[in-house]
Amino acid sequence: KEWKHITIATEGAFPPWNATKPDGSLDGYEIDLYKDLCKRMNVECTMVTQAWDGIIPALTAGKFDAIMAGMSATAKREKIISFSESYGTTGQTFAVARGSDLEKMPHFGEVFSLETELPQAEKAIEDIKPLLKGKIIGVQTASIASVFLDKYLKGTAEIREYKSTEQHDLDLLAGRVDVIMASMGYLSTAAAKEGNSDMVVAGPRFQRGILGRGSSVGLRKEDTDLRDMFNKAIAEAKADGTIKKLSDKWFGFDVTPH
Amino acid sequence: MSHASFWELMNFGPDGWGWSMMRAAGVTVMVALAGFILGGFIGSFGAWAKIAGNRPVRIAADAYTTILRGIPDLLVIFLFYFGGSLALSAIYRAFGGEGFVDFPGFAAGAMAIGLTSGAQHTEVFRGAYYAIHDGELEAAKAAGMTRMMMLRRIIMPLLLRHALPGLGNIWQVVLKESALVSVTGLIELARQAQIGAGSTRQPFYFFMAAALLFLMITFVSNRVFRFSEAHFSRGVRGAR
Amino acid sequence: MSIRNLHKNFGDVEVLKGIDIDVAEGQVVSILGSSGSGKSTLLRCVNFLESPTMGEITIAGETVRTRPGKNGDLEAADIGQLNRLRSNVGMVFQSFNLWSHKTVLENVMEAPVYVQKRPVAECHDEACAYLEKVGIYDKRFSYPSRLSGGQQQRAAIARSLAMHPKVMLFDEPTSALDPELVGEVLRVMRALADEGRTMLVVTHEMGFAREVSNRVIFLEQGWIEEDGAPETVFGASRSARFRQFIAAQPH
Amino acid sequence: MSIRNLHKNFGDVEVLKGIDIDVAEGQVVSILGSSGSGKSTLLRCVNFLESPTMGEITIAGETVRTRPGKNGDLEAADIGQLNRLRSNVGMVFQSFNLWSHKTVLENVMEAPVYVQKRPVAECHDEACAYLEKVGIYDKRFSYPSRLSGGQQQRAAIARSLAMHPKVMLFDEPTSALDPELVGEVLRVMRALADEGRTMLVVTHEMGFAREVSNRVIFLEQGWIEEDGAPETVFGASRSARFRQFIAAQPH
Amino acid sequence: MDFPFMYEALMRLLPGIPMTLQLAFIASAFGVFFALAAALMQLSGNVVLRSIADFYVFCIRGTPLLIQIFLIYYGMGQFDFIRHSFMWPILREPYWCAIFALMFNTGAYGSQIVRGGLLSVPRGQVEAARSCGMSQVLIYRRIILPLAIRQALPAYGNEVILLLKATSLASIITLMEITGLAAKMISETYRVVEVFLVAGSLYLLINFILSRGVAVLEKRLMRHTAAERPSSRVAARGAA
Ligand SMILES: Nc1ncnc2c1ncn2[C@@H]1O[C@H](COP(=O)(O)OP(=O)(O)OP(=O)(O)O)[C@@H](O)[C@H]1O
Ligand SMILES: Nc1ncnc2c1ncn2[C@@H]1O[C@H](COP(=O)(O)OP(=O)(O)OP(=O)(O)O)[C@@H](O)[C@H]1O
Ligand SMILES: [Mg+2]
Ligand SMILES: [Mg+2]
Repeated sequence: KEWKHITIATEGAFPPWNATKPDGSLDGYEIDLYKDLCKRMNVECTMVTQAWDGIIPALTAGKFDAIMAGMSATAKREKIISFSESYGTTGQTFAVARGSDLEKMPHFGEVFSLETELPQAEKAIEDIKPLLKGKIIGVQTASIASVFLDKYLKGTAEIREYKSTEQHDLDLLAGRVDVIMASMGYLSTAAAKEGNSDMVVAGPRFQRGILGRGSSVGLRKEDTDLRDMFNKAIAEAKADGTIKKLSDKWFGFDVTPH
Repeated sequence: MSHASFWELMNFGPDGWGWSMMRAAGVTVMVALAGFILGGFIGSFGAWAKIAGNRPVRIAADAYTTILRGIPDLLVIFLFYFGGSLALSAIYRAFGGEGFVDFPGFAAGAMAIGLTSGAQHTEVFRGAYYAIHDGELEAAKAAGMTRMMMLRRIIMPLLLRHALPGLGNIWQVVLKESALVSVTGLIELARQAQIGAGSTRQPFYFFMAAALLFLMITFVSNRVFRFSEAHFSRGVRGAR
Repeated sequence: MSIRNLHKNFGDVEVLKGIDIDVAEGQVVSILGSSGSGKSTLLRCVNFLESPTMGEITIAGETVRTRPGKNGDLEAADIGQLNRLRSNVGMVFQSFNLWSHKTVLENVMEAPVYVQKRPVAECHDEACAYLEKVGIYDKRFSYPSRLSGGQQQRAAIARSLAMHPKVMLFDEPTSALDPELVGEVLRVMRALADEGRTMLVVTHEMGFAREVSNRVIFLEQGWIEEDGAPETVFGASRSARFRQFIAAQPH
Repeated sequence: MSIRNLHKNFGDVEVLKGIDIDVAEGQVVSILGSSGSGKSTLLRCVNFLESPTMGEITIAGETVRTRPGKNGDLEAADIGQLNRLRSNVGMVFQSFNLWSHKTVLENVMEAPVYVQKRPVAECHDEACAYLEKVGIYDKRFSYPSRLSGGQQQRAAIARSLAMHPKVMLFDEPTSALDPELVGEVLRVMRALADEGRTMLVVTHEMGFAREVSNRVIFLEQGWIEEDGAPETVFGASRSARFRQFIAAQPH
Repeated sequence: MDFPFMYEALMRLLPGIPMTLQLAFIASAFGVFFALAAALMQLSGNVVLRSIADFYVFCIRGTPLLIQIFLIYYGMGQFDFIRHSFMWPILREPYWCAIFALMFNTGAYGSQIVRGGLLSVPRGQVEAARSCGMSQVLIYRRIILPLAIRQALPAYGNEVILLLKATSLASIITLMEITGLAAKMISETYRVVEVFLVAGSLYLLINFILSRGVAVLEKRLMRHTAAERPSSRVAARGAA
């Protein structure tokens, strides 16, 4: 099959990856990126929005051809769809209320890979466990952070699942939960938001391994040719620094996966 | 609470979300209206089947209302949206086509709402029919009216009198059920509020704005229903 | 018009136990009987508002075709035929049954305009004439819920007259009326009788039975206990029960 | 019991135009009048089911305290008083108004048990006795919708008797009854009269007016046109209208 | 169809049933009182009471439950004075917030049903009670409520079913009832149709039992109507 025109879906409500402007147009890291990738692949692209809930079923049902919605490539998702190479990873970390004793969680600012540095990462987890004992942790349902919590902190703390990330922010500020866990990219921008000044990023950052390869383009399994096209384009964009440039613009730090 | 004010966010200028929210409210009304009308047709047929149908027809109608009132509406919408596309694609391929056929979100939503509200319409119409005074039907029969004529001249007006409050309730439900249609990618009011909430991280203002718009729609529709109720209740001496 | 071997059960209770009546055209039949003896049920069976358990009804020479219904009672086999016959049969209910969403005038015009499809103007004039005749012309724009009992009854009478039915069934048409109106209504009915219309009248007015009708039927516990010309019946009834019944009259 | 200067308007229409009646204890008053003359409205005003526009009602020596209501009509100022008085006033409605969710027996026992709080066993026996008296004892477990017109009327009469009211208001209590039952019910009423109970009876039965009541009132267009002992009124009425009214009787 | 998977889904969703039932039954048990109170206030002559009830019903019926739950749960958490009040230990819990929201909701919808039932009581029967000297309270207890309940029962049964389905929204405030568990499973497996079919069947089963219960009750209470007798409605069928 020859790809002349592809439709890409995004959520449109997950800044800085993707967001909607008041006039309804889209904006964000992935919006800039897909234009660049499509130019490299030499195809015409349209971007549509789709609620997160139905985004994977809609892809398999043929509503569109690709997903770029800050979606991490995880083993579970890969059972259903396939993913391109990653175009961004920020790692997962914690946020707490300003002034709480959890603010001083050890290993702040350190990044652990659950693939290559597993022993160090597990040690770090052991270090923060006593602090989290009996606390309530908020996390988005079925996000990679929730997979992490299920594996390492279940039993230590109570885990509460939210439908969307801004909801656990609210409960953190209201004092219903003590800690939240989400991606660094998300939390750093959320904490910077006016009104969220009582929220601070804390503790170590984790990535890879069960946290997946980072955000990637989701595709139907049978469209291997399309995946190859995306992989090629992403590799080019990494190589010539486009990804770094765009991530500096949107995140304020480099999210280029290595 | 956060610091950008409500009106700053919801204004109608280029940086305001006013127009987007209004447009979404329009979509909500359109989907709800299409679903409600479809449901009305299904409901009249269902009520007829339950009241006057023979045994198999009645059982079918009973099964329809039991199932559709019993399962969450979201499931129906999902089945239409995803199932509909798959089915259409399968048909399309069977005729030699290639790739996917889309089942538009609006149609899926309206049909799903129509199908679920049809079950409620059925019950409302049936209840209203039984509220009609036996004697008034007998008088019509004794005058030799045919079924159709009785339906048009006596049953319908009396039925609407009893059914209107119930229909008002269904309309309210349908209006808000349209919020579920967002899974089909349709940007109606609730989805627009979520998008806005996510994009600006100001969930409150957006949900407040959505609530206010819903209330405005309700206000207008209440007027319409009250007016029609007054019209169809002529001849009733006010109870107490 | 004729009724043959009419039976009607309500559950276990047999309310009508085999009624046979032949009514010649133009005959006015009074049906007397104590309360609960099945008079209303008999009239209601005639135009199949109540499904008879057994029996045969013939109206204007045509026998209503029936078939056994679900619960053992008969039901009309041919709805078209039934509707045609019904539109030739006027009925005044014991409980009036006016259409509550229509004004008095609309109630009276409904069947002539929509069932018989006669010109509206003609129906309107005629309806007004009938309302005038029963004395509620000034209430023609009122809804039934605003009428006194007697006014409702008169509206119901006007409604049935407006159809020019060949056969008329009256269920206690003067129960809610004062003596003056009773006289008035009975005069109207006598006029109809003179026009040759067939009538079955359930009544407690001995005066009517005696003077207007040319046949009296006395119903007792689902049987016809007495049947004959008023002079014979009132004069020298064979039935002891009937003599007791009329002897009880308070005047 | 007395009624003073009673007015009642329905919108613009003045239905009662100043009614004054004094009824001595034990008096039986027949109210005659043509259909729509305001008889039912008069009875309904007596126990404030309809709010009078103006006037004063006294029952058993106690005047109902009133105050102006929202729409200009009077309303009772003291609900407790009104309820007490009402429980001394029995009413039989023109349209019966039986409680449809209760059997006949339950209908009759309701007020004695729940309003007057008398022992249930006593109420039950008495209710059965009254039902026997009006001849529907065998229907005591039926719901009203299963009764013939006359049976419903008799149930309504039994219901009002069961309260032992001091004053009784009857709105055409025999309209749906056959002559035999009319005789029966009138006998019951005569017995009540003999017990010294005060009664206001709207009726079209001249027999009753003449023989049972000791006072006859003729209502015409919202006015009292004639008021006096039956002999006087029927014998030599001053009112031409009334003479015409009774002359119309068909027997 | 993948039956092993559906069995797995069933096993994972079953633990959600107690939560679903608790939410529905506690909320409807309290909601009845709201409904009755609001209906009586609306029918009372008092302008203040009526306006309060009207406003309550208008706001609740006019906005989606989703938005109400959201505003109650996240909205109340926004204000310091609530967070420092004695209510906070209760409002802090998503469970009670969900019950409050569902209760307000069913109270508003229920009030319309109750009101319709109250208005359907024939005027004459109330007058008969008045003329016996019954006090207003006694009239309500002995005549109006029994008749109104009979009239409103089918619609109220319907409302309980709707409420049961509405509990599915409690998942947005972290409660793991049937839908919450289903959503979790879907976002792990992305097999929407299968999981929802299982969830739907569970709701259907619960609602089926519920509606049979209501039907049995209705039959018992409706002994007094003529409709049960064979003839009249069968005859009506001929014409409807
Ligand atoms: N739907 C019903 N179910 C059971 N029994 C009924 C039903 N309708 C009437 N009956 C019974 O059938 C008998 C005859 O009723 P019907 O109404 O024909 O009497 P009627 O002769 O018209 O009396 P009335 O002069 O009092 O009106 C009565 O005993 C009544 O209780
Ligand atoms: N709710 C109402 N609104 C307007 N007019 C009414 C209302 N109720 C009664 N009327 C009118 O008041 C007049 C008197 O009615 P009422 O019922 O007292 O008559 P009545 O003397 O009892 O007659 P009948 O013997 O026919 O029962 C009638 O003309 C009637 O149309
Ligand atoms: Mg009868
Ligand atoms: Mg009257």
